[in-house]
Amino acid sequence: MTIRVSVQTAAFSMDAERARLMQGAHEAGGVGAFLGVVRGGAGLRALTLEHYPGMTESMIGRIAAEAQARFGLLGCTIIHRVGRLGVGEPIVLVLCLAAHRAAALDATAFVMDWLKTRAPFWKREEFEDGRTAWVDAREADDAAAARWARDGRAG
Amino acid sequence: MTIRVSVQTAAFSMDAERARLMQGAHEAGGVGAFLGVVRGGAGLRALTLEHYPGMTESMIGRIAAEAQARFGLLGCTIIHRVGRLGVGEPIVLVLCLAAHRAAALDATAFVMDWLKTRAPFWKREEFEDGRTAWVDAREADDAAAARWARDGRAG
Amino acid sequence: MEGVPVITILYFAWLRDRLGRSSESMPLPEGAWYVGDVIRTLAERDGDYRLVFGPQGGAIRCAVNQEFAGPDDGVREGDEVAFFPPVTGG
Amino acid sequence: MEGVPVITILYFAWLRDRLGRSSESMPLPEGAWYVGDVIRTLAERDGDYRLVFGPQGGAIRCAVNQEFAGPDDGVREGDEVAFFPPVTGG
Repeated sequence: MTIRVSVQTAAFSMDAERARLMQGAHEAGGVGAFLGVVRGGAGLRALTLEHYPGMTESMIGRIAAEAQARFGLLGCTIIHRVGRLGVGEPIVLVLCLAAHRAAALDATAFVMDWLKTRAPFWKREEFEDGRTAWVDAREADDAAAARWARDGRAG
Repeated sequence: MTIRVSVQTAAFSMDAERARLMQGAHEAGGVGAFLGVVRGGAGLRALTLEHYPGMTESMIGRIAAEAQARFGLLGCTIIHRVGRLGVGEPIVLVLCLAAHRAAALDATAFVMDWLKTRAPFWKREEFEDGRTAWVDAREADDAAAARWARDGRAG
Repeated sequence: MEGVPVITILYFAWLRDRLGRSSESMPLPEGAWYVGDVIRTLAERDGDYRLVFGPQGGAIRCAVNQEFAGPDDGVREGDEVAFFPPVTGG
Repeated sequence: MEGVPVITILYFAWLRDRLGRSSESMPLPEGAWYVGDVIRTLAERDGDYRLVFGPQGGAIRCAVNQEFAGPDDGVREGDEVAFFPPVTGG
Protein backbone atom coordinates (compact mmCIF):
# COMPACT_ATOMS: atom_id res chain seq x y z
CA MET A 1 0.00 0.00 0.00
CA THR A 2 1.43 3.32 -1.14
CA ILE A 3 -0.08 6.50 0.23
CA ARG A 4 1.06 9.74 -1.36
CA VAL A 5 -0.22 13.07 -0.05
CA SER A 6 0.83 16.42 -1.44
CA VAL A 7 -0.36 19.99 -0.81
CA GLN A 8 1.22 22.16 -3.47
CA THR A 9 0.83 25.26 -5.60
CA ALA A 10 2.18 23.56 -8.74
CA ALA A 11 0.02 21.85 -11.36
CA PHE A 12 0.14 18.03 -11.54
CA SER A 13 -0.03 15.36 -14.23
CA MET A 14 -2.60 12.57 -14.01
CA ASP A 15 -0.42 10.38 -16.23
CA ALA A 16 2.67 10.85 -14.07
CA GLU A 17 0.73 10.28 -10.84
CA ARG A 18 -0.99 7.21 -12.28
CA ALA A 19 2.34 5.70 -13.35
CA ARG A 20 3.88 6.42 -9.95
CA LEU A 21 0.92 4.92 -8.10
CA MET A 22 0.91 1.74 -10.17
CA GLN A 23 4.63 1.09 -10.03
CA GLY A 24 5.12 -2.59 -9.22
CA ALA A 25 1.43 -3.14 -8.38
CA HIS A 26 0.86 -6.08 -10.72
CA GLU A 27 -2.23 -7.23 -8.86
CA ALA A 28 -4.01 -3.94 -9.64
CA GLY A 29 -7.04 -4.02 -11.92
CA GLY A 30 -7.79 -0.34 -12.11
CA VAL A 31 -7.58 3.20 -10.87
CA GLY A 32 -10.60 5.22 -9.77
CA ALA A 33 -10.04 8.95 -10.05
CA PHE A 34 -11.57 12.31 -9.44
CA LEU A 35 -10.16 15.60 -10.66
CA GLY A 36 -11.81 18.70 -9.22
CA VAL A 37 -11.53 22.00 -11.09
CA VAL A 38 -12.49 25.61 -10.49
CA ARG A 39 -16.09 25.87 -11.70
CA GLY A 40 -16.92 29.09 -13.50
CA GLY A 41 -20.11 31.09 -13.61
CA ALA A 42 -21.62 34.16 -11.90
CA GLY A 43 -18.64 36.27 -12.96
CA LEU A 44 -16.06 34.16 -11.13
CA ARG A 45 -12.49 34.78 -12.27
CA ALA A 46 -10.40 32.73 -9.83
CA LEU A 47 -10.26 31.05 -6.44
CA THR A 48 -7.55 31.44 -3.85
CA LEU A 49 -7.10 28.39 -1.66
CA GLU A 50 -5.66 28.70 1.81
CA HIS A 51 -4.91 25.85 4.22
CA TYR A 52 -3.60 25.02 7.67
CA PRO A 53 -0.08 23.68 7.03
CA GLY A 54 0.66 20.54 9.00
CA MET A 55 -2.94 19.77 9.94
CA THR A 56 -3.88 19.54 6.25
CA GLU A 57 -1.29 16.89 5.45
CA SER A 58 -2.10 14.96 8.60
CA MET A 59 -5.87 14.94 7.96
CA ILE A 60 -5.44 13.96 4.31
CA GLY A 61 -3.06 11.16 5.29
CA ARG A 62 -5.66 9.83 7.70
CA ILE A 63 -8.42 9.98 5.09
CA ALA A 64 -6.22 8.00 2.68
CA ALA A 65 -5.41 5.40 5.34
CA GLU A 66 -9.09 5.06 6.21
CA ALA A 67 -9.96 4.55 2.53
CA GLN A 68 -7.22 1.94 2.23
CA ALA A 69 -8.58 -0.02 5.18
CA ARG A 70 -12.26 0.19 4.16
CA PHE A 71 -11.84 -0.64 0.49
CA GLY A 72 -8.69 -2.76 0.47
CA LEU A 73 -6.83 -0.32 -1.74
CA LEU A 74 -3.42 -1.12 -3.19
CA GLY A 75 -2.52 2.56 -3.23
CA CYS A 76 -3.93 6.05 -2.87
CA THR A 77 -2.70 9.43 -4.12
CA ILE A 78 -4.24 12.70 -2.98
CA ILE A 79 -2.91 15.99 -4.35
CA HIS A 80 -4.51 19.27 -3.33
CA ARG A 81 -3.42 22.61 -4.71
CA VAL A 82 -3.33 25.88 -2.82
CA GLY A 83 -2.87 29.47 -3.97
CA ARG A 84 -4.65 31.30 -6.78
CA LEU A 85 -6.33 29.17 -9.44
CA GLY A 86 -8.28 30.42 -12.47
CA VAL A 87 -11.59 29.03 -13.77
CA GLY A 88 -11.09 25.55 -15.24
CA GLU A 89 -7.82 24.92 -13.42
CA PRO A 90 -7.42 21.64 -11.48
CA ILE A 91 -7.70 21.92 -7.68
CA VAL A 92 -7.61 18.36 -6.44
CA LEU A 93 -6.67 14.92 -7.73
CA VAL A 94 -7.63 11.67 -6.03
CA LEU A 95 -6.40 8.32 -7.40
CA CYS A 96 -7.42 5.02 -5.77
CA LEU A 97 -5.77 1.80 -6.95
CA ALA A 98 -7.58 -1.50 -6.38
CA ALA A 99 -7.89 -5.01 -7.71
CA HIS A 100 -11.45 -4.30 -8.88
CA ARG A 101 -13.34 -1.29 -10.20
CA ALA A 102 -16.09 -1.08 -7.58
CA ALA A 103 -13.60 -0.67 -4.72
CA ALA A 104 -11.54 1.85 -6.71
CA LEU A 105 -14.54 4.06 -7.52
CA ASP A 106 -16.25 3.77 -4.12
CA ALA A 107 -12.98 4.69 -2.40
CA THR A 108 -12.61 7.73 -4.66
CA ALA A 109 -16.08 8.99 -3.68
CA PHE A 110 -15.29 8.30 -0.01
CA VAL A 111 -12.05 10.28 -0.12
CA MET A 112 -13.68 13.25 -1.85
CA ASP A 113 -16.59 13.35 0.61
CA TRP A 114 -14.21 13.37 3.59
CA LEU A 115 -11.80 15.84 2.01
CA LYS A 116 -14.66 18.30 1.64
CA THR A 117 -15.53 18.13 5.33
CA ARG A 118 -12.33 17.23 7.22
CA ALA A 119 -9.37 18.79 5.42
CA PRO A 120 -8.66 22.39 6.52
CA PHE A 121 -8.82 24.27 3.23
CA TRP A 122 -10.72 27.50 2.58
CA LYS A 123 -11.62 29.07 -0.73
CA ARG A 124 -11.87 32.77 -1.47
CA GLU A 125 -13.69 33.70 -4.66
CA GLU A 126 -12.49 36.53 -6.88
CA PHE A 127 -14.95 37.98 -9.39
CA GLU A 128 -14.51 39.84 -12.68
CA ASP A 129 -15.50 43.09 -10.98
CA GLY A 130 -12.72 42.71 -8.39
CA ARG A 131 -15.01 41.68 -5.53
CA THR A 132 -13.76 38.82 -3.30
CA ALA A 133 -15.70 36.61 -0.90
CA TRP A 134 -14.95 33.57 1.22
CA VAL A 135 -16.90 30.47 0.13
CA ASP A 136 -19.39 29.13 2.68
CA ALA A 137 -19.27 25.43 3.52
CA ARG A 138 -22.07 23.48 1.87
CA GLU A 139 -24.43 21.47 4.05
CA ALA A 140 -24.61 19.00 1.18
CA ASP A 141 -20.96 18.14 1.82
CA ASP A 142 -21.62 17.26 5.44
CA ALA A 143 -24.50 15.05 4.33
CA ALA A 144 -22.33 13.33 1.70
CA ALA A 145 -19.64 12.56 4.26
CA ALA A 146 -22.16 11.41 6.86
CA ARG A 147 -23.54 8.70 4.57
CA TRP A 148 -20.31 6.72 4.93
CA ALA A 149 -20.98 6.40 8.65
CA ARG A 150 -24.38 4.73 8.18
CA ASP A 151 -23.69 3.10 4.83
CA GLY A 152 -23.64 -0.72 4.79
CA ARG A 153 -21.01 -0.77 2.04
CA ALA A 154 -18.10 -0.68 4.43
CA GLY A 155 -17.30 -0.70 8.11
CA MET B 1 -22.24 17.75 -24.38
CA THR B 2 -19.22 16.18 -26.03
CA ILE B 3 -19.14 12.43 -26.49
CA ARG B 4 -15.87 10.92 -27.65
CA VAL B 5 -15.60 7.20 -28.34
CA SER B 6 -12.47 5.49 -29.56
CA VAL B 7 -11.50 1.85 -30.06
CA GLN B 8 -7.79 1.77 -30.72
CA THR B 9 -4.59 -0.24 -30.34
CA ALA B 10 -2.52 2.81 -29.33
CA ALA B 11 -1.91 3.91 -25.75
CA PHE B 12 -3.68 7.06 -24.53
CA SER B 13 -2.91 9.97 -22.22
CA MET B 14 -5.25 10.81 -19.35
CA ASP B 15 -3.93 14.39 -19.33
CA ALA B 16 -4.54 14.91 -23.04
CA GLU B 17 -8.00 13.35 -22.88
CA ARG B 18 -8.91 15.37 -19.81
CA ALA B 19 -7.84 18.63 -21.50
CA ARG B 20 -9.77 17.76 -24.64
CA LEU B 21 -12.91 16.85 -22.69
CA MET B 22 -12.86 20.04 -20.64
CA GLN B 23 -12.20 22.42 -23.52
CA GLY B 24 -14.60 25.34 -23.14
CA ALA B 25 -16.66 23.64 -20.40
CA HIS B 26 -16.43 26.45 -17.84
CA GLU B 27 -19.43 25.19 -15.90
CA ALA B 28 -17.63 21.91 -15.12
CA GLY B 29 -16.72 21.15 -11.51
CA GLY B 30 -14.90 17.90 -11.98
CA VAL B 31 -14.04 14.76 -13.89
CA GLY B 32 -14.79 11.26 -12.64
CA ALA B 33 -12.48 8.66 -14.14
CA PHE B 34 -11.71 5.00 -14.29
CA LEU B 35 -8.64 3.48 -15.87
CA GLY B 36 -8.70 -0.30 -16.25
CA VAL B 37 -5.44 -2.19 -16.59
CA VAL B 38 -4.35 -5.77 -17.27
CA ARG B 39 -4.32 -7.43 -13.85
CA GLY B 40 -1.45 -9.85 -13.31
CA GLY B 41 -1.30 -13.07 -11.33
CA ALA B 42 -1.56 -16.84 -11.96
CA GLY B 43 1.26 -16.64 -14.51
CA LEU B 44 -0.54 -14.23 -16.81
CA ARG B 45 1.74 -12.52 -19.34
CA ALA B 46 -0.67 -10.60 -21.56
CA LEU B 47 -4.23 -10.27 -22.82
CA THR B 48 -5.33 -10.01 -26.42
CA LEU B 49 -8.52 -8.03 -26.88
CA GLU B 50 -10.75 -8.65 -29.86
CA HIS B 51 -13.91 -6.74 -30.76
CA TYR B 52 -16.76 -6.48 -33.27
CA PRO B 53 -15.90 -3.41 -35.34
CA GLY B 54 -18.87 -1.15 -35.91
CA MET B 55 -21.07 -2.69 -33.24
CA THR B 56 -18.50 -1.81 -30.57
CA GLU B 57 -18.44 1.89 -31.41
CA SER B 58 -22.21 2.03 -31.70
CA MET B 59 -22.80 0.30 -28.33
CA ILE B 60 -20.21 2.47 -26.55
CA GLY B 61 -21.74 5.60 -28.07
CA ARG B 62 -25.13 4.58 -26.74
CA ILE B 63 -23.75 3.87 -23.26
CA ALA B 64 -22.17 7.33 -23.22
CA ALA B 65 -25.41 8.98 -24.36
CA GLU B 66 -27.37 7.09 -21.71
CA ALA B 67 -24.90 8.22 -19.02
CA GLN B 68 -25.19 11.81 -20.24
CA ALA B 69 -28.98 11.72 -19.98
CA ARG B 70 -29.11 10.01 -16.57
CA PHE B 71 -26.42 12.05 -14.84
CA GLY B 72 -26.58 15.36 -16.71
CA LEU B 73 -23.00 15.06 -17.89
CA LEU B 74 -21.24 17.90 -19.69
CA GLY B 75 -19.06 15.43 -21.55
CA CYS B 76 -17.98 11.80 -21.70
CA THR B 77 -14.89 10.14 -23.15
CA ILE B 78 -14.60 6.38 -23.52
CA ILE B 79 -11.43 4.86 -24.97
CA HIS B 80 -11.05 1.10 -25.22
CA ARG B 81 -7.92 -0.55 -26.50
CA VAL B 82 -7.75 -3.74 -28.56
CA GLY B 83 -4.87 -6.01 -29.51
CA ARG B 84 -2.17 -7.49 -27.28
CA LEU B 85 -1.60 -5.79 -23.91
CA GLY B 86 0.92 -6.82 -21.24
CA VAL B 87 0.31 -7.00 -17.49
CA GLY B 88 -0.14 -3.50 -16.06
CA GLU B 89 -0.96 -1.89 -19.40
CA PRO B 90 -4.08 0.30 -19.61
CA ILE B 91 -7.10 -1.26 -21.36
CA VAL B 92 -9.90 1.23 -20.90
CA LEU B 93 -10.33 4.87 -19.91
CA VAL B 94 -13.65 6.44 -18.93
CA LEU B 95 -13.88 10.17 -18.18
CA CYS B 96 -17.18 11.77 -17.12
CA LEU B 97 -17.39 15.55 -16.85
CA ALA B 98 -20.06 17.09 -14.63
CA ALA B 99 -20.88 20.17 -12.59
CA HIS B 100 -20.60 18.15 -9.35
CA ARG B 101 -18.56 15.21 -8.14
CA ALA B 102 -21.38 12.80 -7.28
CA ALA B 103 -22.76 12.84 -10.84
CA ALA B 104 -19.26 12.49 -12.31
CA LEU B 105 -18.36 9.45 -10.19
CA ASP B 106 -21.76 7.74 -10.40
CA ALA B 107 -21.72 8.13 -14.19
CA THR B 108 -18.22 6.60 -14.33
CA ALA B 109 -19.40 3.53 -12.42
CA PHE B 110 -22.49 3.31 -14.64
CA VAL B 111 -20.44 3.42 -17.85
CA MET B 112 -17.99 0.76 -16.61
CA ASP B 113 -20.79 -1.60 -15.53
CA TRP B 114 -22.50 -1.35 -18.92
CA LEU B 115 -19.25 -1.58 -20.89
CA LYS B 116 -18.56 -4.90 -19.18
CA THR B 117 -21.88 -6.37 -20.26
CA ARG B 118 -22.94 -4.60 -23.49
CA ALA B 119 -19.82 -3.76 -25.49
CA PRO B 120 -18.67 -6.62 -27.75
CA PHE B 121 -15.09 -7.17 -26.59
CA TRP B 122 -13.49 -10.50 -25.79
CA LYS B 123 -10.26 -11.18 -23.93
CA ARG B 124 -7.84 -14.04 -24.55
CA GLU B 125 -5.33 -14.69 -21.78
CA GLU B 126 -1.74 -15.63 -22.57
CA PHE B 127 0.32 -17.27 -19.81
CA GLU B 128 4.05 -17.48 -19.13
CA ASP B 129 4.04 -21.12 -20.23
CA GLY B 130 2.56 -20.22 -23.63
CA ARG B 131 -0.95 -21.47 -22.85
CA THR B 132 -3.84 -19.27 -24.05
CA ALA B 133 -7.49 -19.24 -22.95
CA TRP B 134 -10.55 -17.08 -23.64
CA VAL B 135 -11.79 -15.30 -20.54
CA ASP B 136 -15.28 -16.29 -19.36
CA ALA B 137 -17.81 -13.54 -18.68
CA ARG B 138 -18.28 -12.90 -14.97
CA GLU B 139 -21.75 -13.19 -13.53
CA ALA B 140 -20.73 -10.38 -11.15
CA ASP B 141 -20.61 -8.05 -14.15
CA ASP B 142 -24.20 -8.84 -15.13
CA ALA B 143 -25.25 -8.18 -11.54
CA ALA B 144 -23.37 -4.87 -11.45
CA ALA B 145 -25.04 -3.69 -14.64
CA ALA B 146 -28.48 -4.88 -13.52
CA ARG B 147 -28.40 -2.72 -10.40
CA TRP B 148 -28.77 0.42 -12.54
CA ALA B 149 -32.14 -0.88 -13.76
CA ARG B 150 -33.58 -1.13 -10.25
CA ASP B 151 -31.52 1.60 -8.62
CA GLY B 152 -33.46 4.66 -7.46
CA ARG B 153 -30.50 6.92 -8.21
CA ALA B 154 -31.57 7.56 -11.77
CA GLY B 155 -34.42 6.85 -14.23
CA MET C 1 -25.88 -18.03 -56.47
CA GLU C 2 -27.30 -14.85 -58.03
CA GLY C 3 -30.90 -14.30 -57.03
CA VAL C 4 -30.71 -16.58 -53.99
CA PRO C 5 -31.30 -14.51 -50.81
CA VAL C 6 -28.43 -14.86 -48.34
CA ILE C 7 -27.41 -13.61 -44.95
CA THR C 8 -23.86 -13.02 -43.72
CA ILE C 9 -22.83 -14.85 -40.57
CA LEU C 10 -19.93 -13.61 -38.40
CA TYR C 11 -18.10 -15.53 -35.65
CA PHE C 12 -15.99 -14.04 -32.88
CA ALA C 13 -13.60 -15.21 -30.17
CA TRP C 14 -13.67 -18.93 -29.37
CA LEU C 15 -16.49 -19.58 -31.85
CA ARG C 16 -14.26 -18.36 -34.68
CA ASP C 17 -11.30 -20.37 -33.38
CA ARG C 18 -13.39 -23.54 -33.09
CA LEU C 19 -15.14 -23.18 -36.47
CA GLY C 20 -11.97 -22.07 -38.23
CA ARG C 21 -13.66 -19.12 -39.95
CA SER C 22 -14.72 -15.58 -39.14
CA SER C 23 -17.59 -15.30 -41.61
CA GLU C 24 -19.68 -17.15 -44.17
CA SER C 25 -22.79 -16.73 -46.29
CA MET C 26 -25.93 -18.77 -45.69
CA PRO C 27 -28.79 -19.06 -48.19
CA LEU C 28 -32.15 -18.07 -46.76
CA PRO C 29 -35.13 -20.40 -47.45
CA GLU C 30 -38.46 -18.86 -48.41
CA GLY C 31 -40.84 -17.68 -45.71
CA ALA C 32 -40.38 -16.18 -42.27
CA TRP C 33 -36.97 -16.92 -40.75
CA TYR C 34 -35.71 -16.31 -37.21
CA VAL C 35 -32.41 -16.35 -35.32
CA GLY C 36 -33.52 -19.64 -33.76
CA ASP C 37 -33.83 -21.14 -37.25
CA VAL C 38 -30.29 -20.07 -38.11
CA ILE C 39 -28.96 -21.69 -34.92
CA ARG C 40 -30.83 -24.94 -35.61
CA THR C 41 -29.53 -25.03 -39.18
CA LEU C 42 -25.94 -24.57 -37.97
CA ALA C 43 -26.38 -27.16 -35.19
CA GLU C 44 -27.50 -29.74 -37.77
CA ARG C 45 -24.16 -29.53 -39.55
CA ASP C 46 -21.42 -32.00 -38.72
CA GLY C 47 -18.50 -31.78 -36.32
CA ASP C 48 -17.55 -28.49 -34.74
CA TYR C 49 -20.80 -26.76 -35.71
CA ARG C 50 -22.80 -29.30 -33.74
CA LEU C 51 -20.48 -28.90 -30.75
CA VAL C 52 -20.73 -25.11 -30.85
CA PHE C 53 -24.44 -24.65 -31.62
CA GLY C 54 -25.91 -27.87 -30.21
CA PRO C 55 -27.24 -28.40 -26.69
CA GLN C 56 -23.71 -29.18 -25.41
CA GLY C 57 -22.29 -25.86 -26.66
CA GLY C 58 -21.18 -23.02 -24.42
CA ALA C 59 -23.05 -19.78 -23.79
CA ILE C 60 -23.57 -17.91 -27.06
CA ARG C 61 -24.87 -14.42 -27.76
CA CYS C 62 -26.25 -13.14 -31.06
CA ALA C 63 -26.51 -9.79 -32.80
CA VAL C 64 -28.50 -9.02 -35.96
CA ASN C 65 -27.21 -5.99 -37.83
CA GLN C 66 -25.09 -5.12 -34.77
CA GLU C 67 -28.01 -5.16 -32.31
CA PHE C 68 -28.24 -7.82 -29.63
CA ALA C 69 -30.90 -10.35 -30.69
CA GLY C 70 -32.63 -13.44 -29.33
CA PRO C 71 -33.98 -16.65 -30.97
CA ASP C 72 -37.33 -15.00 -31.74
CA ASP C 73 -35.88 -12.07 -33.64
CA GLY C 74 -36.43 -12.08 -37.39
CA VAL C 75 -33.72 -12.45 -40.04
CA ARG C 76 -34.03 -11.04 -43.55
CA GLU C 77 -32.08 -11.02 -46.80
CA GLY C 78 -28.80 -9.13 -46.47
CA ASP C 79 -28.75 -9.20 -42.69
CA GLU C 80 -25.48 -9.49 -40.76
CA VAL C 81 -25.97 -12.16 -38.08
CA ALA C 82 -23.12 -12.43 -35.54
CA PHE C 83 -22.50 -15.16 -32.97
CA PHE C 84 -20.09 -14.73 -30.06
CA PRO C 85 -19.49 -15.60 -26.41
CA PRO C 86 -20.75 -13.36 -23.59
CA VAL C 87 -18.66 -10.17 -23.74
CA THR C 88 -15.62 -9.60 -21.50
CA GLY C 89 -14.48 -6.04 -22.17
CA GLY C 90 -13.76 -3.18 -19.81
CA MET D 1 6.53 37.22 30.27
CA GLU D 2 9.00 34.50 31.11
CA GLY D 3 7.44 31.84 33.29
CA VAL D 4 3.85 32.74 32.38
CA PRO D 5 2.18 29.77 30.68
CA VAL D 6 0.85 30.68 27.22
CA ILE D 7 -0.95 29.11 24.31
CA THR D 8 -0.58 30.05 20.65
CA ILE D 9 -3.77 30.99 18.83
CA LEU D 10 -4.04 30.77 15.02
CA TYR D 11 -6.70 32.33 12.79
CA PHE D 12 -7.53 31.32 9.24
CA ALA D 13 -9.62 32.61 6.31
CA TRP D 14 -12.20 35.29 7.15
CA LEU D 15 -11.36 35.19 10.87
CA ARG D 16 -7.79 36.24 10.10
CA ASP D 17 -9.00 38.93 7.67
CA ARG D 18 -11.46 40.29 10.23
CA LEU D 19 -9.08 40.22 13.19
CA GLY D 20 -6.16 41.51 11.16
CA ARG D 21 -3.75 38.87 12.46
CA SER D 22 -2.90 35.24 11.79
CA SER D 23 -1.61 34.35 15.26
CA GLU D 24 -1.11 35.61 18.79
CA SER D 25 -0.11 34.38 22.23
CA MET D 26 -2.56 34.22 25.10
CA PRO D 27 -1.54 33.83 28.74
CA LEU D 28 -3.18 30.87 30.44
CA PRO D 29 -4.71 31.46 33.92
CA GLU D 30 -4.12 28.85 36.60
CA GLY D 31 -6.38 25.86 36.84
CA ALA D 32 -8.27 23.75 34.28
CA TRP D 33 -8.85 25.57 31.00
CA TYR D 34 -11.01 24.56 28.04
CA VAL D 35 -11.59 25.65 24.44
CA GLY D 36 -14.88 27.21 25.60
CA ASP D 37 -12.91 29.38 28.06
CA VAL D 38 -10.63 30.59 25.28
CA ILE D 39 -13.64 31.51 23.13
CA ARG D 40 -15.29 33.38 26.02
CA THR D 41 -12.08 35.29 26.75
CA LEU D 42 -11.77 36.35 23.11
CA ALA D 43 -15.47 37.31 22.90
CA GLU D 44 -15.04 39.63 25.90
CA ARG D 45 -12.51 41.72 23.99
CA ASP D 46 -13.61 44.82 22.15
CA GLY D 47 -14.60 45.33 18.53
CA ASP D 48 -13.90 42.67 15.96
CA TYR D 49 -13.18 39.96 18.52
CA ARG D 50 -16.67 40.34 19.98
CA LEU D 51 -18.18 40.24 16.45
CA VAL D 52 -16.23 37.10 15.53
CA PHE D 53 -16.48 35.11 18.77
CA GLY D 54 -19.70 36.49 20.25
CA PRO D 55 -23.19 35.09 19.74
CA GLN D 56 -23.60 37.11 16.50
CA GLY D 57 -20.46 35.58 14.95
CA GLY D 58 -20.49 33.14 12.04
CA ALA D 59 -19.90 29.40 12.25
CA ILE D 60 -16.45 28.69 13.72
CA ARG D 61 -14.48 25.49 14.02
CA CYS D 62 -11.56 24.81 16.34
CA ALA D 63 -8.52 22.56 16.37
CA VAL D 64 -6.18 21.96 19.31
CA ASN D 65 -2.74 20.81 18.23
CA GLN D 66 -4.11 20.20 14.72
CA GLU D 67 -6.98 17.94 15.87
CA PHE D 68 -10.59 19.09 15.59
CA ALA D 69 -11.80 20.11 19.05
CA GLY D 70 -15.01 21.27 20.74
CA PRO D 71 -15.72 23.67 23.64
CA ASP D 72 -15.26 20.91 26.23
CA ASP D 73 -11.78 19.91 25.08
CA GLY D 74 -8.93 20.87 27.38
CA VAL D 75 -6.18 23.39 26.62
CA ARG D 76 -2.70 23.25 28.18
CA GLU D 77 0.47 25.29 28.21
CA GLY D 78 2.15 25.34 24.81
CA ASP D 79 -0.91 24.18 22.89
CA GLU D 80 -1.65 25.44 19.40
CA VAL D 81 -5.33 26.45 19.28
CA ALA D 82 -6.67 27.28 15.82
CA PHE D 83 -9.97 28.94 14.92
CA PHE D 84 -11.36 28.89 11.38
CA PRO D 85 -14.59 28.71 9.36
CA PRO D 86 -16.09 25.36 8.27
CA VAL D 87 -13.73 23.94 5.65
CA THR D 88 -14.37 24.29 1.90
CA GLY D 89 -11.66 22.28 0.19
CA GLY D 90 -11.89 19.58 -2.45
